[in-house]
Amino acid sequence: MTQKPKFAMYWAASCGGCEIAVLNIHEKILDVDKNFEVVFWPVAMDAKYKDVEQMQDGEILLTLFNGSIRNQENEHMAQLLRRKSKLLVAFGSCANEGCIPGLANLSTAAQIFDTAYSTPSTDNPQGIRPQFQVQVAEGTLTIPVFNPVLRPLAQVVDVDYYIPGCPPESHQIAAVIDVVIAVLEGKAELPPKGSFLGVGDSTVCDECPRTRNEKQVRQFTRIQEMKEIDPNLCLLEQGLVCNGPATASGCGALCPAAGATCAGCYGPPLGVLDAGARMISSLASIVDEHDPRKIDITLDDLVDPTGVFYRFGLAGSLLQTGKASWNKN
Amino acid sequence: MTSSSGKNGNHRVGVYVCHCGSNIAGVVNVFEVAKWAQENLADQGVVVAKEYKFMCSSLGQKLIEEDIQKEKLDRVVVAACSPHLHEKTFRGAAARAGLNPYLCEMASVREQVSWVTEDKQMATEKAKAMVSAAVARVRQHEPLDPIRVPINSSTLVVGGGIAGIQASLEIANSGFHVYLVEREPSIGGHMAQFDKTFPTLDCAACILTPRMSEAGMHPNIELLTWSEVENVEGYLGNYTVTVRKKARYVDVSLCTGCGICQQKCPRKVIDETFDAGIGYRKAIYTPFEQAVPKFPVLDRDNCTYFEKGTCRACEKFCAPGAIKLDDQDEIVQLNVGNVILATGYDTFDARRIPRYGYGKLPNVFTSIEFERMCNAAGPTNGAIVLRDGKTPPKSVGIIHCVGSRDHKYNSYCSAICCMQSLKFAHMVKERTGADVFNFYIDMRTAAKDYDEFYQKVLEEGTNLIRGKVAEVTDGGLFDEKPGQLIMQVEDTLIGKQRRIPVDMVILAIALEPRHDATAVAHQFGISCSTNGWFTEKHPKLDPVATMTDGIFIAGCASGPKDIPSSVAQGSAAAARVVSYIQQKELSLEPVRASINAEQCSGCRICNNLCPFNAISFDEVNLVSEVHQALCQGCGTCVAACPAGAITGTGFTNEQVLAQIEGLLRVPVHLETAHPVAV
Amino acid sequence: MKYLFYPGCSLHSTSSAYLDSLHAIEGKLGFELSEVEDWNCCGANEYIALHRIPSYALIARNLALAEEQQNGAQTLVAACSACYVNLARTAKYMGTDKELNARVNDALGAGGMHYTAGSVEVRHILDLMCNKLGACKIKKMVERPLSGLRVAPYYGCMVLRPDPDNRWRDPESPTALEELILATGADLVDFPLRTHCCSGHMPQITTETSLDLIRRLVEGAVKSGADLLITTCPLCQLNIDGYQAQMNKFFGTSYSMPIIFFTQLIGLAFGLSPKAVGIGKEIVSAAPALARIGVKEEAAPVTSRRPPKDTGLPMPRMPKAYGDEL
Amino acid sequence: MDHTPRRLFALIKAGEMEEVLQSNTPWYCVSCYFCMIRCPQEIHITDLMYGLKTLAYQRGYTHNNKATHLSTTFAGYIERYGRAFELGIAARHYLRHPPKDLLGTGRMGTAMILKGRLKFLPERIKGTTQLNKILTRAKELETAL
Amino acid sequence: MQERFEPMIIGFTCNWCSYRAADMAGTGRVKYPANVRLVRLMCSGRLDPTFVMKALAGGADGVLITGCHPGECHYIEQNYKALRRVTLLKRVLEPMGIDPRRVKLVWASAAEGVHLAQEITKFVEEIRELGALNWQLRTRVPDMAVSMHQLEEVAP
Repeated sequence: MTQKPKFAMYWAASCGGCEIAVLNIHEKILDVDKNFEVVFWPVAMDAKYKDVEQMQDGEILLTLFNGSIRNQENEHMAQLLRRKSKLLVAFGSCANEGCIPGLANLSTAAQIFDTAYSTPSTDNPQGIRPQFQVQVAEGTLTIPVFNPVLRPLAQVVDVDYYIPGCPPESHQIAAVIDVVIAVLEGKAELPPKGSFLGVGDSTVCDECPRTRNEKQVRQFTRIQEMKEIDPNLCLLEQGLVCNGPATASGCGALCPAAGATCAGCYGPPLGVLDAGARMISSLASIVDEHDPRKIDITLDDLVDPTGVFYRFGLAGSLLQTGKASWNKN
Repeated sequence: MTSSSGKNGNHRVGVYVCHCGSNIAGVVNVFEVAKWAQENLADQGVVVAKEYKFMCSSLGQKLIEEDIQKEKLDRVVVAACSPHLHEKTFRGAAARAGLNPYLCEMASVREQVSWVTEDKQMATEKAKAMVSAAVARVRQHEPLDPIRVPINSSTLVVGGGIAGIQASLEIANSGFHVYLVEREPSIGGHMAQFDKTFPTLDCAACILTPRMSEAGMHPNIELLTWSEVENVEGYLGNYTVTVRKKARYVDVSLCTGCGICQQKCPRKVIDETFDAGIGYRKAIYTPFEQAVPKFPVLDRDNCTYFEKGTCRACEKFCAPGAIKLDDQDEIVQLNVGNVILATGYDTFDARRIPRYGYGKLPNVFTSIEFERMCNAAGPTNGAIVLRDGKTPPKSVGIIHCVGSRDHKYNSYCSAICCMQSLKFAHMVKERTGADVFNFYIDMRTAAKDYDEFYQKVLEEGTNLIRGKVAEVTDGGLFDEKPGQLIMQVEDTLIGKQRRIPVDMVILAIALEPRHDATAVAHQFGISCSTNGWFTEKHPKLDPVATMTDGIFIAGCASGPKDIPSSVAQGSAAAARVVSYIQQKELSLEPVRASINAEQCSGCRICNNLCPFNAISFDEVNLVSEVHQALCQGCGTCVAACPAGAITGTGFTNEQVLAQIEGLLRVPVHLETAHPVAV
Repeated sequence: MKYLFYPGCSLHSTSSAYLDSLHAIEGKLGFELSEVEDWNCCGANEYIALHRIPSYALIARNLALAEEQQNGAQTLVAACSACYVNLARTAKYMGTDKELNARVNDALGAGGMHYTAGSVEVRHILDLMCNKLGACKIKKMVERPLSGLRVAPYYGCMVLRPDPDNRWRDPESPTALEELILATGADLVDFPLRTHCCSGHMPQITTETSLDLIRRLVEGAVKSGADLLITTCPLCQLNIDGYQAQMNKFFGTSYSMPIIFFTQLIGLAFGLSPKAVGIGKEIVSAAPALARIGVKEEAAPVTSRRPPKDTGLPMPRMPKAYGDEL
Repeated sequence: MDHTPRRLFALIKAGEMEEVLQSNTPWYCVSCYFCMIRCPQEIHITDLMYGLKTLAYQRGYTHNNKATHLSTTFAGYIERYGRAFELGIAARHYLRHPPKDLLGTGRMGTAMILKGRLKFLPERIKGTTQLNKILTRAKELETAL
Repeated sequence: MQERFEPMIIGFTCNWCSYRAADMAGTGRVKYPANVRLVRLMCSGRLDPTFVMKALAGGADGVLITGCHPGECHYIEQNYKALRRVTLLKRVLEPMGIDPRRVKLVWASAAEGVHLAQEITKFVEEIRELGALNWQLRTRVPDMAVSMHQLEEVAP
C-alpha cells in the first residue's frame, strides 16, 4: 500500500477543548483516518516526543497545533513540530491569539506564582515553590521553565494557516478537512499561506438573529444584573457589552442567539488589527453623553473593560505583541 | 516588516526638501535631510531626494515636474510649509506632470519644525521623521478624483423677517427662484411690530411694507406663509425639503382679502403673537393691516365652530365663499440647492424675574408690548397709556439689560436694548411729556449715528441713572403715592440707594434664540453656540455661512442684531448663494467614507454617528451605506466601525498607521536610541 | 420618619413658642425630632464677623455631633433660619473647599472630633414639610380649617437665601408658606414684602434703620389686608413682634400686626388648643385675629390678577405657581 | 454705610485696603443674602462682607464700636457657655450703648420676661472645654478669606 | 550631549482646529519641544484607538490627542466621540500596565497656537516625569530560561 500522508495534532497550553471539537466531527473522523496516517496525537494515541524528533524534517504533512506557548516545553514542541511539518496550523483561539490563558499577561509571572502557590485557596503550608532545577542524589531534575509572557503560536514559529475559535466550530473543521482532502486528491488548490480557515467575511452580528436598530447606550449592565432580556432585540441595545460587532463570523452567532453576549472567541474580523480597539471605539461612540463627568459615570458600569474586550485576544493584541500577529491576507 | 504596507510594494518616490529661504534651512539641515532620505528610505522606494531654495517657486515646481517624468515617479513628497498653504500648489505641479494630484503628500517642516524648534539637531531629526512618515504614507495613497455635484438653482429661505425678505429679494432679482417659508400668517417678522426705528426714527411700516409687498408680488418668490419645515434631506446643491402648509381654513384662490370675516367673527382673542399680548384679534384674522399675503387664517383652537360646531359667521358673510372649514394641512416637497435660515429671535420672558413685578403689577410692560403700544396701528392706536387703557403716565422708568448680561439668564449683551430704550425715552417724552428715567448698567451705542441719538435724548432731559434696578414694588403699600410703582435702585454714580416713583415701567427684555433653535439646527445639520444661537463658519471672515455647505444664516438667528446688520446679512447670504448657483456644479474634496458591504454586518453602530445624516441602513440587504455627497469626510464612522468595514479615502487606516510607523522610525534625539516600529 | 434636630438658642428662649408648636405637631406629621446632644450655638451672624475658621469650626462641631449621633437618620433639621443657613453653608463649603475642610477638621481634632463632609444632610423644617411631606398631606390632617382668617406669609431671608443646596425652585418667589396657608384653609394674603429683611441685628446697632424696615413690613402687611403674619424665623418674629411698640412710637403710628410661627398656625388647624401651640407668648396679641377662627364666612380669595376692563389692555398670563392641588 | 459694596470692591481692586477696612459698610450687612442671589456676576457678596469684617476686626480696625461690640459680646457668651444668652447679651450691650428709647426697650424686655421668653440664667453645654480647645486651635489656623 | 530622557510622543490633530493651531504656533514662532510629532486627521472623531496602541506598541512614550473645543467641532459633535473613546481607552490601558497619563486629550481652537504649544510642552514634561515606556522590551522578554527573581522584574 502507498504511504498515507502523515497527520499530527498537539496541545500546548490549552484546555483540550479543541481535541473534543475535532472528535465532534463524528463520521468525518473516519475520512481523516482514511486519508492520513496519524503519527502523533498525545490525546488520542500513545506517542513519545523522541519519535517526533527522529522524523525527517517536513515528514508530517499536516499538524493541527492548539494551545499557546506558556513554557519552554510548549516552545520546544512548537519549534519541533514546525520543523517536522509541511503545514502547521494554529488551531483554536489559544494558538491563534492566546485565549483565556493569555489573560495571565495582565500579571507578572511572580504574581501568577503567588496566586498559584500562596493564596488561601492553596494548601501549601511550607510555601513550596516549583524549582526549575533541583539537585538530587541521582543528579539534576528539571521541569520546563515558565516563560514570563504567554505567546500565541505565530509569535514563536512561522504559521501556515489559522483556524480560530474556542473551540473551532466542528462544521468548520469538517469543511477544512474536506478542502485538505480535496487538495490531496488534486481536486483543489491550497489557500494562500497565512489564510484564515473556517471564518466568515463579516462579524458575528452578520449571523445574529436579533433585530438591530440605531444604537444609543445610556447605561451598561451585566447579564446577571438584568431582570429580563428581550429575546429578539440586539443585546448591545439592551446595555449588555457584546463583542459580536467586532468578532469574526463563522460560529453562527451561537451565544447571542442563545441570549448570552458574544465573548469574542473567533477573534478580530478580516483586516482588523486589534479587536479590543474596535470595541473601545465603537462602544464609546454610541455612549449618549457629552459631559465628561456623565461619561465617567456611564463607563463605570462597564466593568473590567480590558477583560471584556480582550478575553481571548489579549496575548495576540496589538499592544501585547508589539507585532500585528493578526495581519491577515 | 510593516504591517500596513502589505500591498503595492515597489514604488518610485521623490522627496523634495524646501529651504524656504532661511525659514527652514536656518534651523533644519536640509541637505542632511535630503541625503538621509536618499540613503535610508531607499527601502521605502525613494529614488530621488533633493533640496531647493524655494520649492513653491515656478522653478521649484518645474524641478518636481521634470523629475516625475524623468524618474518615472509615481509618488511625491514635499517637505516644506503647511499643506493648508501650498498643498494645492504642489498637487497642481504633480497634475501638470501627469501624476494624479492626490499622490503628492506634504510634510510641514516649517510650521511644525523650523519655526517652533530651538535645538537644530533635534529639529533636523524631527524633519527626517516627518519625511519618512510622509513617504510611508504616500506609498499607501491611491489616485482620487474630486466629487462633482450639480447645483439646483432654487433656494429655500426660512423666516420672513426683514433679513429673510432682503435675502429673498436679492436672489429673486438676480433671476433665481426662491421659496420663502414663514411660520406666521404674514411675512414681516418683528420689524412689522415696531413703530419707529432708531436712530433715524422713520416709521418701520413705511420702510418695511414696500419690501413686503415687493416680495409678495415678485415672480421669482413663492411665499409659503402659515407653514413650517418638517424635514430636510440632501446636501449642497440638492436639498429636498418637506414643508407643512398648516390648514388656513381659507381658500386663498377665492379670498379677496376684504376682511368681512374678521369684522363678523364674534370671537375676541388676546393676540399673544403680533400684539405681544396687549391687544385683541378675532378667531379668524390677519395679524395686521398690511399683512402679506392679505389672506386671513382661522385659529381653530379659539373658533366657536370648532368648539361647539355652531356659528359659521365667517362662512355666512364671505361673498366669494372662500371659507373652507374642512381645510386640511398640506405637505409639500421642495427641491432646492441652498438654504438660508433667517429664523430670527424670541424675547426673554420677563416673568422669570419676579422682582420686576411683570405680570403682577399691571403697569410693568415689556419692550415688545411697548412697541405695540406706540404703534399707530396697535391696540391703543399709538397712545402711550397705562394698563387701564386711558391714563397717560406722568413718569416712566425704563430698565435696560432685563435678562441680558446676567449669568442667571443670558450672559451676553442683547445689542439693541440700549438704543431701543433710548428710542422709548424719546417717544415717551415726545408723546406724553412725562418724566423718563433710564436705568442702565453700561450705555452701548456703538454704530453710525447711534451715539448722536444718545446725546439728543440726553438733551431732551431724560434722566439716565447708572445702576441695576433692585426691584419694582407697588407704591400703594407705603406712604409713597398709591398706585405708583417704586423703583428701588442703587445710583452707582452717586453711590446712594434711590427709590424712584413712576407710573409705568418698561423692561427692555433680552433677545433669545428661538425656543426651537436647537431642533432646527439639528434638522439642517448645523450647530448652535452655548447660548443657543446658530454658529457661523467663521465669526469674522464667514459670518453668514455655516459648517454645512449650502446652509446659510442671516439676521438675529446667529445672534442679536439691529435692522441694518440684519439687512446686510440678508444680502450677504444671498450673494453667497448666488455665487454657488452661478457655478452650476461643484467639485468636492474626495475625502469620503465608504462601506464594504461584504464586511458590513449591519450592526448599525455607525447609523446615528453622522451629524450630516450621510449614513443610512439598507433594510433589504441589512447593511449600512454612506451617501457620498452627504459625507463630509470626518472619518468618525471609519474609526467607529467594529467590523473595520468602513474606509475613509484620504485617511485610510493603512495611510495613518504607515505614517505613525514612519514617524517612529527616527529617534527623537541621536543619543537616545529608540526601539523601531515593527 | 426620624430626624436629628438642631433647635438653636432662640427656640430654647425667645422663641419657645416655635419649639412648643413644633413638638405639638411633629407626631401628627409623622416626624420624630431627636435633639442633637450637647449642641452649641451656631454663632449667628456675630461670631463669623470676627473669626472665619473658628466660626466654621464652631458650627462644624454641631455637624460632627450630628454625624456621631445619627443612627439611621442622616438628616439634620433646623428651625431657626440663621442656624439653618450657618449649618447648611458650612456643610456645603466643607464639601467643596478642601482647604477649609482640612483646617476645620484640624481644629475639631483638637477637641477629639471629626466631621466627614457630606455625611449629614441639613434641611430647614419648612423645606421638610413642603418638599418632603407636601402641603397636600398636611391638608388631609387639618381638622379645624381656618377659613376666614387672612394670613400673610413672611419668610424673611435666610430660609430662602442663599439657598446653598437649591431647595427652592425660585428663592425670589417662594410658594412654600403659601401652600401651607392654603392647606390650613386660611385665606392667603398676597404680601409683596414676604421675602424682605426684618433688619436682623440692626435694632442693636442702628435702631432707626431697623425700625423703618420693621415699619415697612408691618405697614405692608396691614395694607395687604392681613389679620396676622406667619414666619419661619425666630429673629423675624422677635423684631416684628417685640419692636412693634417702639416702631409705632417712633413713627407715631398705631399698627397692631401679630406675627406667629407657621408651625403654630398648622397646630391650630390640626385642632390643637391655642395654648398647646404657644399662642399667647407673642407680644402683639394674636387673640383678636384668631377670634375669627371658626367663623364660616367665605372671604373672597385675594388675587393679583385684574380682569381686563373694556378699555383696558390684557395682562400677561401668569403660570399658576401653587394651590392647583390644594 | 459710607461705601456701597460696588465701591468697596472697586477700592479693593485699587488696593485701598486701608480705606476698605475702615469702612463701616460690612458692619451694616445683616446678611439678608439678596445681593448674593441677585448679583448678575454671581459674586458671593455676603461672604465677602464677612471676610472684610473679620479682616478689619483682626487687624484692629474696631472703629465701628456698636457693631463690633455686639459681635464681641455675643462671641464672649458663646465661648464661655457654648450657647447664646439673650438677656446677658442685651444687658451688656445696652450698658455700653444705651438705646435711644430706653423706656420702650425696657418695656419690651419686661414683656419678654413676663411671656417667659427670656431666661435669667444662661444655658451651658457639657463640652465647653472641648469647644474652647477647638476654637483655640481654629484661631491658630485662621485665614480671613 | 545630555543624559536627560527625550520622550517620543505621537500627536494627533484635527484638520480644522488643532492642526491650524499648530500652524499658528509656527507663524507665531512659538517654541516647543521637538519630541511631539503630529499626525493630521480630518477630525478628532477619526481617532481610532488602534492608532494610539500602534504608537505605544511602536515605541512612543506618550500620545497626545487634540481637537476642537467641545461645541466647536467642524463636524458639529464628533470631538465628543473622541472624548469618550479616549476615556474608555485609558480605562483599558491601565490594567495592561500603561499609565493612563501617557494618553492625553487636549482641546485647542484654530486661534490657540500658544495654548497648544504650552500644552505640548507641559505634556512632554509630564511624560519625561513618567520615564520611558520601553513597551517592547516589556512585552518581548528574551526567551532564555528565567529565574524567579527575574520573573519578578518582568512587567506589566
